[in-house]
Amino acid sequence: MQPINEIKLEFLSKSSNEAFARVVAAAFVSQIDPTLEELADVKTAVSEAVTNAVIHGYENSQGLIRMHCKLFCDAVEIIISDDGVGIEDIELARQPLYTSKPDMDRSGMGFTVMESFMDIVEVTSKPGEGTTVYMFKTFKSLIK
Amino acid sequence: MQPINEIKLEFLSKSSNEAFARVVAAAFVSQIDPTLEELADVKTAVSEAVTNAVIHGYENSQGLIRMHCKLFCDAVEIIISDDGVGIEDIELARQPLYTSKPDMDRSGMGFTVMESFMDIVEVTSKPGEGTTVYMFKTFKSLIK
Amino acid sequence: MIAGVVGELDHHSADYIRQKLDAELVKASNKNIIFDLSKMSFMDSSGIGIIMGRYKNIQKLGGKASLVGLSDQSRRIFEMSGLLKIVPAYETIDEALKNM
Amino acid sequence: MIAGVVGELDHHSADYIRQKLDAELVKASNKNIIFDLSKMSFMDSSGIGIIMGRYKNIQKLGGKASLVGLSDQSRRIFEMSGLLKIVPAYETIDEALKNM
Ligand SMILES: Nc1ncnc2c1ncn2[C@@H]1O[C@H](COP(=O)(O)OP(=O)(O)O)[C@@H](O)[C@H]1O
Ligand SMILES: Nc1ncnc2c1ncn2[C@@H]1O[C@H](COP(=O)(O)OP(=O)(O)O)[C@@H](O)[C@H]1O
Repeated sequence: MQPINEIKLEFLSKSSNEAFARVVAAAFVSQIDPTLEELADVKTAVSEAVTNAVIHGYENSQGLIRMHCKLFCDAVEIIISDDGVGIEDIELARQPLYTSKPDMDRSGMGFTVMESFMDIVEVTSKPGEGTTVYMFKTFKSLIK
Repeated sequence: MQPINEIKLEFLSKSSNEAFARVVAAAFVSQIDPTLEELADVKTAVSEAVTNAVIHGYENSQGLIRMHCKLFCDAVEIIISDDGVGIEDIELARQPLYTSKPDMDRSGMGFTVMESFMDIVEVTSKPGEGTTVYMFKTFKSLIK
Repeated sequence: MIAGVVGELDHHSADYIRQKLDAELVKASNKNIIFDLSKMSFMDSSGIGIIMGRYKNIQKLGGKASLVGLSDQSRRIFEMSGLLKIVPAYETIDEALKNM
Repeated sequence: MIAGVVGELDHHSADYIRQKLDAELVKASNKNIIFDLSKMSFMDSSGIGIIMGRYKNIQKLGGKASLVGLSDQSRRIFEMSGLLKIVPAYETIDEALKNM
Protein backbone atom coordinates (compact mmCIF):
# COMPACT_ATOMS: atom_id res chain seq x y z
CA MET A 1 0.00 0.00 0.00
CA GLN A 2 1.54 3.31 -1.14
CA PRO A 3 0.92 6.32 1.12
CA ILE A 4 -0.61 9.31 -0.65
CA ASN A 5 1.25 11.68 1.62
CA GLU A 6 3.99 11.50 4.21
CA ILE A 7 5.58 13.84 6.74
CA LYS A 8 8.31 13.70 9.32
CA LEU A 9 8.33 16.18 12.16
CA GLU A 10 11.00 16.71 14.81
CA PHE A 11 10.39 18.96 17.80
CA LEU A 12 11.67 19.72 21.26
CA SER A 13 10.23 17.91 24.28
CA LYS A 14 8.40 20.99 25.55
CA SER A 15 4.90 20.66 26.90
CA SER A 16 3.73 23.45 24.58
CA ASN A 17 4.54 21.13 21.69
CA GLU A 18 1.87 18.67 22.81
CA ALA A 19 -0.80 20.95 21.35
CA PHE A 20 1.45 21.74 18.37
CA ALA A 21 1.86 18.05 17.50
CA ARG A 22 -1.91 17.55 17.71
CA VAL A 23 -2.52 20.44 15.33
CA VAL A 24 0.04 19.09 12.86
CA ALA A 25 -1.44 15.59 12.94
CA ALA A 26 -4.96 16.97 12.51
CA ALA A 27 -3.95 19.26 9.62
CA PHE A 28 -2.20 16.35 7.92
CA VAL A 29 -5.05 13.89 8.38
CA SER A 30 -7.75 16.35 7.35
CA GLN A 31 -6.39 16.15 3.78
CA ILE A 32 -8.49 12.99 3.41
CA ASP A 33 -11.50 14.51 5.17
CA PRO A 34 -12.38 12.13 8.02
CA THR A 35 -15.24 12.99 10.40
CA LEU A 36 -14.65 15.46 13.23
CA GLU A 37 -14.89 12.62 15.70
CA GLU A 38 -12.27 10.55 13.87
CA LEU A 39 -10.05 13.63 13.78
CA ALA A 40 -10.49 14.09 17.53
CA ASP A 41 -9.55 10.43 18.05
CA VAL A 42 -6.25 11.00 16.24
CA LYS A 43 -5.56 14.23 18.13
CA THR A 44 -6.14 12.51 21.45
CA ALA A 45 -3.89 9.56 20.64
CA VAL A 46 -1.10 11.89 19.43
CA SER A 47 -1.49 13.98 22.55
CA GLU A 48 -1.06 10.91 24.77
CA ALA A 49 2.03 9.64 22.97
CA VAL A 50 3.73 13.04 22.83
CA THR A 51 2.90 13.80 26.47
CA ASN A 52 4.45 10.48 27.47
CA ALA A 53 7.65 11.34 25.60
CA VAL A 54 7.79 14.74 27.35
CA ILE A 55 7.09 13.65 30.92
CA HIS A 56 8.27 10.01 31.03
CA GLY A 57 10.76 9.74 28.17
CA TYR A 58 12.67 12.93 28.90
CA GLU A 59 11.31 13.54 32.40
CA ASN A 60 10.83 17.20 31.50
CA SER A 61 14.45 17.69 30.44
CA GLN A 62 15.21 18.75 26.86
CA GLY A 63 15.22 16.19 24.09
CA LEU A 64 13.94 15.55 20.60
CA ILE A 65 10.62 13.94 19.75
CA ARG A 66 9.90 12.62 16.26
CA MET A 67 6.52 12.16 14.61
CA HIS A 68 6.34 10.28 11.32
CA CYS A 69 2.95 10.16 9.59
CA LYS A 70 1.80 8.32 6.49
CA LEU A 71 -1.55 9.03 4.97
CA PHE A 72 -3.52 6.49 2.95
CA CYS A 73 -6.79 7.04 1.14
CA ASP A 74 -8.77 5.90 4.18
CA ALA A 75 -6.24 5.45 6.99
CA VAL A 76 -3.27 6.96 8.80
CA GLU A 77 -0.09 5.56 10.31
CA ILE A 78 1.58 7.62 13.03
CA ILE A 79 4.90 6.77 14.67
CA ILE A 80 6.02 8.84 17.65
CA SER A 81 9.45 8.21 19.10
CA ASP A 82 11.87 9.62 21.65
CA ASP A 83 15.47 8.92 22.73
CA GLY A 84 14.55 9.09 26.40
CA VAL A 85 14.81 6.72 29.36
CA GLY A 86 12.78 3.94 27.75
CA ILE A 87 10.40 1.45 29.37
CA GLU A 88 11.57 -1.59 31.40
CA ASP A 89 8.35 -3.57 31.33
CA ILE A 90 6.13 -2.66 28.39
CA GLU A 91 3.34 -5.06 29.34
CA LEU A 92 3.08 -3.48 32.80
CA ALA A 93 3.28 0.05 31.35
CA ARG A 94 0.36 -0.64 29.00
CA GLN A 95 -1.92 -1.83 31.78
CA PRO A 96 -4.88 0.47 32.49
CA LEU A 97 -4.26 2.65 35.56
CA TYR A 98 -0.55 1.78 35.76
CA THR A 99 1.58 4.89 36.08
CA SER A 100 5.09 5.44 37.37
CA LYS A 101 4.17 9.04 38.27
CA PRO A 102 0.97 8.95 40.38
CA ASP A 103 2.24 11.96 42.34
CA MET A 104 1.94 14.08 39.18
CA ASP A 105 -1.83 13.54 38.74
CA ARG A 106 -1.08 11.01 36.01
CA SER A 107 -3.87 8.49 35.66
CA GLY A 108 -2.03 5.66 33.95
CA MET A 109 -4.64 5.69 31.18
CA GLY A 110 -2.48 7.06 28.35
CA PHE A 111 -1.83 3.79 26.54
CA THR A 112 -5.40 2.64 27.14
CA VAL A 113 -6.72 5.82 25.52
CA MET A 114 -4.40 5.32 22.52
CA GLU A 115 -5.62 1.73 22.16
CA SER A 116 -9.22 2.78 22.35
CA PHE A 117 -8.95 5.62 19.81
CA MET A 118 -6.66 3.94 17.27
CA ASP A 119 -7.01 0.48 15.67
CA ILE A 120 -3.42 -0.67 16.26
CA VAL A 121 -0.95 0.47 18.93
CA GLU A 122 2.49 -1.11 19.11
CA VAL A 123 5.16 -0.08 21.61
CA THR A 124 8.85 -0.85 21.33
CA SER A 125 11.37 0.43 23.82
CA LYS A 126 14.87 -0.11 25.16
CA PRO A 127 15.79 1.19 28.60
CA GLY A 128 18.27 4.02 28.24
CA GLU A 129 17.67 4.33 24.49
CA GLY A 130 14.11 5.43 23.95
CA THR A 131 10.58 4.50 23.06
CA THR A 132 8.64 4.18 19.81
CA VAL A 133 4.86 4.11 19.60
CA TYR A 134 3.38 2.90 16.31
CA MET A 135 -0.29 3.67 15.72
CA PHE A 136 -2.63 2.93 12.85
CA LYS A 137 -6.22 3.93 12.29
CA THR A 138 -8.64 3.24 9.47
CA PHE A 139 -11.31 5.90 9.04
CA LYS A 140 -14.56 3.95 8.76
CA SER A 141 -16.28 7.00 7.28
CA LEU A 142 -13.94 6.87 4.28
CA ILE A 143 -14.07 3.18 3.42
CA LYS A 144 -15.70 2.76 0.05
CA MET B 1 20.26 34.09 21.07
CA GLN B 2 18.78 30.73 22.15
CA PRO B 3 15.54 29.70 20.45
CA ILE B 4 12.68 28.93 22.83
CA ASN B 5 11.33 26.30 20.48
CA GLU B 6 12.46 24.52 17.34
CA ILE B 7 10.93 22.14 14.81
CA LYS B 8 12.02 20.33 11.69
CA LEU B 9 9.44 19.16 9.20
CA GLU B 10 9.93 17.02 6.11
CA PHE B 11 7.14 16.50 3.61
CA LEU B 12 6.48 15.40 0.05
CA SER B 13 6.44 17.97 -2.76
CA LYS B 14 2.68 17.75 -3.25
CA SER B 15 0.68 20.89 -3.81
CA SER B 16 -1.70 19.89 -0.99
CA ASN B 17 1.24 20.30 1.38
CA GLU B 18 1.46 24.03 0.61
CA ALA B 19 -1.55 24.63 2.86
CA PHE B 20 -0.26 22.03 5.32
CA ALA B 21 3.12 23.79 5.68
CA ARG B 22 1.35 27.12 6.26
CA VAL B 23 -0.78 25.62 9.02
CA VAL B 24 2.28 24.09 10.69
CA ALA B 25 4.22 27.37 10.55
CA ALA B 26 1.23 29.31 11.89
CA ALA B 27 0.60 26.82 14.73
CA PHE B 28 4.29 26.97 15.67
CA VAL B 29 4.54 30.75 15.57
CA SER B 30 1.27 31.32 17.45
CA GLN B 31 2.97 29.96 20.57
CA ILE B 32 4.39 33.47 21.05
CA ASP B 33 1.10 35.17 20.17
CA PRO B 34 1.88 37.60 17.33
CA THR B 35 -0.94 39.64 15.76
CA LEU B 36 -3.19 38.00 13.18
CA GLU B 37 -1.61 40.15 10.50
CA GLU B 38 1.92 39.09 11.47
CA LEU B 39 0.73 35.48 11.41
CA ALA B 40 -0.71 36.00 7.92
CA ASP B 41 2.64 37.47 6.80
CA VAL B 42 4.44 34.30 7.90
CA LYS B 43 1.84 32.04 6.28
CA THR B 44 2.14 33.91 3.00
CA ALA B 45 5.96 33.76 2.95
CA VAL B 46 5.93 30.03 3.77
CA SER B 47 3.35 29.46 1.06
CA GLU B 48 5.56 31.18 -1.53
CA ALA B 49 8.71 29.27 -0.61
CA VAL B 50 6.98 25.88 -0.46
CA THR B 51 5.10 26.50 -3.72
CA ASN B 52 8.41 27.36 -5.40
CA ALA B 53 9.93 24.09 -4.19
CA VAL B 54 6.91 22.16 -5.54
CA ILE B 55 6.61 23.77 -8.96
CA HIS B 56 10.13 24.99 -9.74
CA GLY B 57 12.38 22.84 -7.54
CA TYR B 58 10.77 19.51 -8.31
CA GLU B 59 8.74 20.62 -11.34
CA ASN B 60 5.74 18.74 -9.95
CA SER B 61 7.64 15.44 -9.68
CA GLN B 62 8.01 13.78 -6.27
CA GLY B 63 10.68 15.02 -3.87
CA LEU B 64 11.24 16.02 -0.27
CA ILE B 65 10.83 19.52 1.10
CA ARG B 66 12.24 20.48 4.49
CA MET B 67 11.07 23.26 6.78
CA HIS B 68 13.19 24.16 9.80
CA CYS B 69 11.76 26.74 12.21
CA LYS B 70 13.25 28.39 15.27
CA LEU B 71 11.12 30.47 17.56
CA PHE B 72 12.49 33.33 19.67
CA CYS B 73 10.60 35.39 22.21
CA ASP B 74 9.72 38.00 19.56
CA ALA B 75 10.89 36.55 16.23
CA VAL B 76 10.96 33.51 14.00
CA GLU B 77 13.53 31.97 11.67
CA ILE B 78 12.24 29.72 8.89
CA ILE B 79 14.43 27.76 6.48
CA ILE B 80 12.76 25.98 3.57
CA SER B 81 14.87 23.78 1.34
CA ASP B 82 14.55 21.31 -1.49
CA ASP B 83 16.88 18.99 -3.44
CA GLY B 84 15.42 20.01 -6.76
CA VAL B 85 16.79 21.54 -9.94
CA GLY B 86 18.24 24.63 -8.27
CA ILE B 87 18.52 28.19 -9.59
CA GLU B 88 21.14 29.29 -12.14
CA ASP B 89 20.94 33.03 -11.58
CA ILE B 90 19.60 33.92 -8.13
CA GLU B 91 19.74 37.66 -8.71
CA LEU B 92 17.59 37.34 -11.81
CA ALA B 93 15.19 34.93 -10.07
CA ARG B 94 14.63 37.39 -7.24
CA GLN B 95 13.68 40.22 -9.55
CA PRO B 96 10.03 41.30 -9.33
CA LEU B 97 7.97 39.84 -12.18
CA TYR B 98 10.70 37.45 -13.31
CA THR B 99 9.35 33.92 -13.73
CA SER B 100 10.61 30.95 -15.68
CA LYS B 101 7.01 29.66 -15.96
CA PRO B 102 4.84 32.52 -17.32
CA ASP B 103 2.73 29.94 -19.17
CA MET B 104 1.54 28.55 -15.82
CA ASP B 105 -0.04 31.82 -14.63
CA ARG B 106 3.00 32.41 -12.41
CA SER B 107 3.52 36.09 -11.73
CA GLY B 108 7.19 36.12 -10.79
CA MET B 109 6.30 37.87 -7.53
CA GLY B 110 7.01 35.00 -5.11
CA PHE B 111 10.40 36.23 -3.87
CA THR B 112 9.18 39.82 -3.79
CA VAL B 113 6.26 38.80 -1.57
CA MET B 114 8.61 36.91 0.76
CA GLU B 115 10.87 39.97 0.99
CA SER B 116 7.96 42.24 1.71
CA PHE B 117 6.41 40.06 4.43
CA MET B 118 9.62 38.95 6.20
CA ASP B 119 12.53 41.09 7.44
CA ILE B 120 15.32 38.98 5.93
CA VAL B 121 15.21 36.64 2.93
CA GLU B 122 18.37 34.86 1.81
CA VAL B 123 18.50 32.41 -1.07
CA THR B 124 21.25 29.88 -1.71
CA SER B 125 21.11 27.40 -4.55
CA LYS B 126 23.20 25.09 -6.66
CA PRO B 127 21.93 23.98 -10.07
CA GLY B 128 21.13 20.27 -9.93
CA GLU B 129 21.39 20.15 -6.13
CA GLY B 130 18.64 22.26 -4.70
CA THR B 131 17.59 25.53 -3.16
CA THR B 132 17.46 26.89 0.37
CA VAL B 133 15.44 29.93 1.40
CA TYR B 134 16.30 31.45 4.79
CA MET B 135 13.75 33.88 6.25
CA PHE B 136 13.65 35.83 9.48
CA LYS B 137 10.96 38.04 10.92
CA THR B 138 10.75 40.06 14.11
CA PHE B 139 7.23 40.56 15.42
CA LYS B 140 6.99 44.27 16.17
CA SER B 141 3.92 43.68 18.32
CA LEU B 142 6.01 41.56 20.71
CA ILE B 143 9.06 43.77 21.15
CA LYS B 144 9.24 44.94 24.76
CA MET C 1 -18.79 25.79 43.37
CA ILE C 2 -19.14 25.57 39.61
CA ALA C 3 -15.81 25.31 37.81
CA GLY C 4 -15.88 25.89 34.06
CA VAL C 5 -13.00 24.52 32.00
CA VAL C 6 -12.57 26.59 28.85
CA GLY C 7 -10.25 25.55 26.00
CA GLU C 8 -7.92 22.59 25.91
CA LEU C 9 -7.13 20.35 28.87
CA ASP C 10 -3.86 18.52 28.34
CA HIS C 11 -0.66 18.00 30.33
CA HIS C 12 0.58 21.46 29.33
CA SER C 13 -2.50 23.35 30.50
CA ALA C 14 -3.11 21.01 33.47
CA ASP C 15 -0.73 22.85 35.82
CA TYR C 16 -2.46 26.16 35.24
CA ILE C 17 -5.95 24.66 35.53
CA ARG C 18 -4.99 22.77 38.70
CA GLN C 19 -3.66 25.93 40.35
CA LYS C 20 -6.75 27.92 39.40
CA LEU C 21 -9.10 25.24 40.68
CA ASP C 22 -7.20 24.75 43.94
CA ALA C 23 -7.08 28.50 44.58
CA GLU C 24 -10.85 28.74 44.07
CA LEU C 25 -11.49 25.69 46.23
CA VAL C 26 -9.54 27.21 49.12
CA LYS C 27 -11.72 30.32 48.94
CA ALA C 28 -15.02 28.48 48.46
CA SER C 29 -17.24 28.10 51.56
CA ASN C 30 -19.04 25.14 50.05
CA LYS C 31 -16.86 22.11 49.36
CA ASN C 32 -19.06 20.67 46.60
CA ILE C 33 -17.82 21.16 43.05
CA ILE C 34 -19.46 20.85 39.64
CA PHE C 35 -17.04 20.72 36.70
CA ASP C 36 -18.69 22.34 33.69
CA LEU C 37 -16.86 20.98 30.65
CA SER C 38 -19.25 22.30 27.99
CA LYS C 39 -16.67 24.88 26.83
CA MET C 40 -13.72 22.46 26.83
CA SER C 41 -12.50 22.00 23.24
CA PHE C 42 -10.08 19.12 23.84
CA MET C 43 -9.16 16.72 26.61
CA ASP C 44 -6.78 13.79 26.87
CA SER C 45 -6.10 11.49 29.83
CA SER C 46 -4.59 14.42 31.74
CA GLY C 47 -8.21 15.36 32.45
CA ILE C 48 -8.70 12.22 34.51
CA GLY C 49 -5.88 13.16 36.86
CA ILE C 50 -7.12 16.72 37.27
CA ILE C 51 -10.70 15.72 38.13
CA MET C 52 -9.59 12.77 40.27
CA GLY C 53 -7.09 14.91 42.18
CA ARG C 54 -9.67 17.61 42.96
CA TYR C 55 -12.23 14.95 43.91
CA LYS C 56 -9.84 13.36 46.41
CA ASN C 57 -9.07 16.72 48.01
CA ILE C 58 -12.69 17.77 48.56
CA GLN C 59 -13.76 14.26 49.56
CA LYS C 60 -11.53 14.58 52.64
CA LEU C 61 -13.51 17.69 53.56
CA GLY C 62 -16.85 15.95 53.01
CA GLY C 63 -17.42 17.56 49.59
CA LYS C 64 -18.93 15.98 46.50
CA ALA C 65 -17.99 16.35 42.82
CA SER C 66 -19.87 15.97 39.56
CA LEU C 67 -19.42 16.60 35.86
CA VAL C 68 -21.56 18.46 33.34
CA GLY C 69 -21.28 19.08 29.59
CA LEU C 70 -19.20 16.06 28.55
CA SER C 71 -18.31 15.63 24.88
CA ASP C 72 -18.42 12.12 23.42
CA GLN C 73 -14.62 12.08 23.56
CA SER C 74 -14.23 13.11 27.17
CA ARG C 75 -17.09 10.77 28.22
CA ARG C 76 -15.25 7.85 26.63
CA ILE C 77 -12.02 8.79 28.39
CA PHE C 78 -13.67 9.19 31.80
CA GLU C 79 -15.62 5.97 31.32
CA MET C 80 -12.49 3.94 30.52
CA SER C 81 -10.87 5.06 33.73
CA GLY C 82 -13.86 4.23 35.91
CA LEU C 83 -14.05 7.85 37.06
CA LEU C 84 -17.75 8.21 36.25
CA LYS C 85 -18.51 5.65 38.97
CA ILE C 86 -17.28 8.04 41.65
CA VAL C 87 -17.77 11.41 39.98
CA PRO C 88 -21.17 11.21 38.26
CA ALA C 89 -21.95 13.05 35.02
CA TYR C 90 -25.17 14.99 34.41
CA GLU C 91 -26.73 16.66 31.41
CA THR C 92 -27.30 20.05 33.03
CA ILE C 93 -25.99 22.06 35.95
CA ASP C 94 -29.51 22.06 37.44
CA GLU C 95 -29.58 18.30 37.42
CA ALA C 96 -26.13 18.16 39.00
CA LEU C 97 -27.21 20.60 41.72
CA LYS C 98 -30.28 18.51 42.53
CA ASN C 99 -28.13 15.42 42.98
CA MET C 100 -25.45 17.02 45.13
CA MET D 1 -20.35 38.61 -14.05
CA ILE D 2 -19.55 38.61 -10.36
CA ALA D 3 -17.07 35.90 -9.36
CA GLY D 4 -16.78 35.19 -5.65
CA VAL D 5 -13.60 33.48 -4.44
CA VAL D 6 -14.32 31.54 -1.25
CA GLY D 7 -11.57 29.97 0.90
CA GLU D 8 -7.86 29.86 0.16
CA LEU D 9 -6.29 30.88 -3.13
CA ASP D 10 -2.87 29.30 -3.52
CA HIS D 11 -1.09 27.31 -6.23
CA HIS D 12 -2.93 24.15 -5.13
CA SER D 13 -6.43 25.61 -5.40
CA ALA D 14 -5.56 27.82 -8.40
CA ASP D 15 -6.20 25.11 -11.01
CA TYR D 16 -9.68 24.46 -9.71
CA ILE D 17 -10.52 28.16 -9.39
CA ARG D 18 -9.16 28.89 -12.87
CA GLN D 19 -11.29 26.14 -14.42
CA LYS D 20 -14.41 27.32 -12.61
CA LEU D 21 -13.86 30.92 -13.64
CA ASP D 22 -13.12 30.06 -17.26
CA ALA D 23 -16.19 27.82 -17.50
CA GLU D 24 -18.39 30.63 -16.16
CA LEU D 25 -16.78 33.19 -18.44
CA VAL D 26 -17.53 31.06 -21.50
CA LYS D 27 -21.20 30.97 -20.51
CA ALA D 28 -21.48 34.65 -19.55
CA SER D 29 -23.12 36.97 -22.05
CA ASN D 30 -21.42 39.99 -20.54
CA LYS D 31 -17.63 39.98 -20.66
CA ASN D 32 -17.10 42.25 -17.67
CA ILE D 33 -16.04 40.56 -14.45
CA ILE D 34 -15.97 41.66 -10.82
CA PHE D 35 -13.87 39.47 -8.52
CA ASP D 36 -15.44 39.49 -5.06
CA LEU D 37 -12.65 38.48 -2.65
CA SER D 38 -14.47 39.29 0.58
CA LYS D 39 -14.83 35.59 1.44
CA MET D 40 -11.23 34.68 0.53
CA SER D 41 -9.40 33.56 3.69
CA PHE D 42 -5.87 33.40 2.26
CA MET D 43 -4.04 34.40 -0.89
CA ASP D 44 -0.42 34.26 -1.98
CA SER D 45 1.15 35.44 -5.25
CA SER D 46 -0.76 32.71 -7.13
CA GLY D 47 -3.70 35.12 -6.90
CA ILE D 48 -1.92 37.61 -9.15
CA GLY D 49 -1.60 35.07 -11.95
CA ILE D 50 -5.23 34.00 -11.69
CA ILE D 51 -6.62 37.54 -11.84
CA MET D 52 -4.13 38.66 -14.47
CA GLY D 53 -4.83 35.62 -16.65
CA ARG D 54 -8.61 36.17 -16.56
CA TYR D 55 -8.11 39.89 -17.18
CA LYS D 56 -6.05 39.21 -20.31
CA ASN D 57 -8.66 36.80 -21.68
CA ILE D 58 -11.63 39.14 -21.30
CA GLN D 59 -9.68 42.16 -22.39
CA LYS D 60 -9.34 40.55 -25.83
CA LEU D 61 -13.13 40.40 -25.94
CA GLY D 62 -13.50 44.02 -24.89
CA GLY D 63 -14.35 43.15 -21.28
CA LYS D 64 -13.28 44.92 -18.11
CA ALA D 65 -12.24 43.53 -14.73
CA SER D 66 -12.28 44.88 -11.19
CA LEU D 67 -11.73 43.70 -7.63
CA VAL D 68 -13.87 44.03 -4.52
CA GLY D 69 -13.40 43.03 -0.87
CA LEU D 70 -9.60 43.02 -0.65
CA SER D 71 -7.95 42.16 2.67
CA ASP D 72 -4.89 44.16 3.74
CA GLN D 73 -2.74 41.18 2.76
CA SER D 74 -4.16 40.67 -0.72
CA ARG D 75 -4.11 44.43 -1.36
CA ARG D 76 -0.39 44.52 -0.55
CA ILE D 77 0.29 41.59 -2.86
CA PHE D 78 -1.69 43.06 -5.76
CA GLU D 79 -0.12 46.46 -5.21
CA MET D 80 3.44 45.10 -5.34
CA SER D 81 2.74 43.49 -8.70
CA GLY D 82 1.26 46.63 -10.25
CA LEU D 83 -1.99 44.76 -10.92
CA LEU D 84 -4.18 47.41 -9.29
CA LYS D 85 -3.16 49.84 -12.03
CA ILE D 86 -4.94 47.76 -14.65
CA VAL D 87 -7.56 45.95 -12.54
CA PRO D 88 -8.94 48.59 -10.16
CA ALA D 89 -10.15 47.75 -6.64
CA TYR D 90 -13.37 49.09 -5.14
CA GLU D 91 -14.95 49.00 -1.70
CA THR D 92 -18.31 47.64 -2.77
CA ILE D 93 -19.82 45.73 -5.68
CA ASP D 94 -22.11 48.71 -6.34
CA GLU D 95 -19.15 51.00 -6.71
CA ALA D 96 -17.44 48.50 -9.02
CA LEU D 97 -20.61 48.22 -11.15
CA LYS D 98 -20.84 52.00 -11.47
CA ASN D 99 -17.26 52.18 -12.73
CA MET D 100 -17.52 49.31 -15.23
N1 LIG E 1 7.81 7.55 26.08
C1 LIG E 1 7.96 6.95 27.26
N2 LIG E 1 9.17 6.84 27.84
C2 LIG E 1 9.34 6.25 29.04
N3 LIG E 1 8.33 5.69 29.76
C3 LIG E 1 7.10 5.75 29.25
C4 LIG E 1 6.84 6.37 27.99
N4 LIG E 1 5.51 6.27 27.74
C5 LIG E 1 4.99 5.61 28.79
N5 LIG E 1 5.91 5.29 29.70
C6 LIG E 1 5.69 4.54 30.97
O1 LIG E 1 4.44 3.89 30.89
C7 LIG E 1 3.61 4.30 31.96
C8 LIG E 1 2.15 4.27 31.55
O2 LIG E 1 1.92 5.26 30.57
P1 LIG E 1 0.45 5.80 30.33
O3 LIG E 1 -0.48 4.64 30.16
O4 LIG E 1 0.49 6.77 29.22
O5 LIG E 1 0.04 6.53 31.68
P2 LIG E 1 0.57 7.89 32.35
O6 LIG E 1 1.21 8.75 31.31
O7 LIG E 1 -0.65 8.51 32.91
O8 LIG E 1 1.55 7.49 33.39
C9 LIG E 1 4.12 5.64 32.37
O9 LIG E 1 3.78 5.97 33.70
C10 LIG E 1 5.62 5.46 32.17
O10 LIG E 1 6.21 4.80 33.27
N1 LIG F 1 12.95 26.28 -5.13
C1 LIG F 1 13.26 26.65 -6.39
N2 LIG F 1 13.89 25.80 -7.22
C2 LIG F 1 14.20 26.17 -8.50
N3 LIG F 1 13.91 27.37 -9.02
C3 LIG F 1 13.28 28.27 -8.24
C4 LIG F 1 12.92 27.97 -6.90
N4 LIG F 1 12.31 29.06 -6.37
C5 LIG F 1 12.30 29.99 -7.33
N5 LIG F 1 12.88 29.54 -8.46
C6 LIG F 1 13.07 30.29 -9.74
O1 LIG F 1 12.90 31.66 -9.45
C7 LIG F 1 11.88 32.23 -10.27
C8 LIG F 1 11.17 33.35 -9.55
O2 LIG F 1 10.48 32.85 -8.43
P1 LIG F 1 9.26 33.66 -7.82
O3 LIG F 1 9.69 35.07 -7.58
O4 LIG F 1 8.75 32.93 -6.64
O5 LIG F 1 8.16 33.70 -8.96
P2 LIG F 1 7.22 32.55 -9.59
O6 LIG F 1 7.11 31.42 -8.60
O7 LIG F 1 5.91 33.22 -9.78
O8 LIG F 1 7.87 32.10 -10.85
C9 LIG F 1 11.00 31.05 -10.62
O9 LIG F 1 10.25 31.28 -11.79
C10 LIG F 1 12.03 29.93 -10.78
O10 LIG F 1 12.65 29.98 -12.03
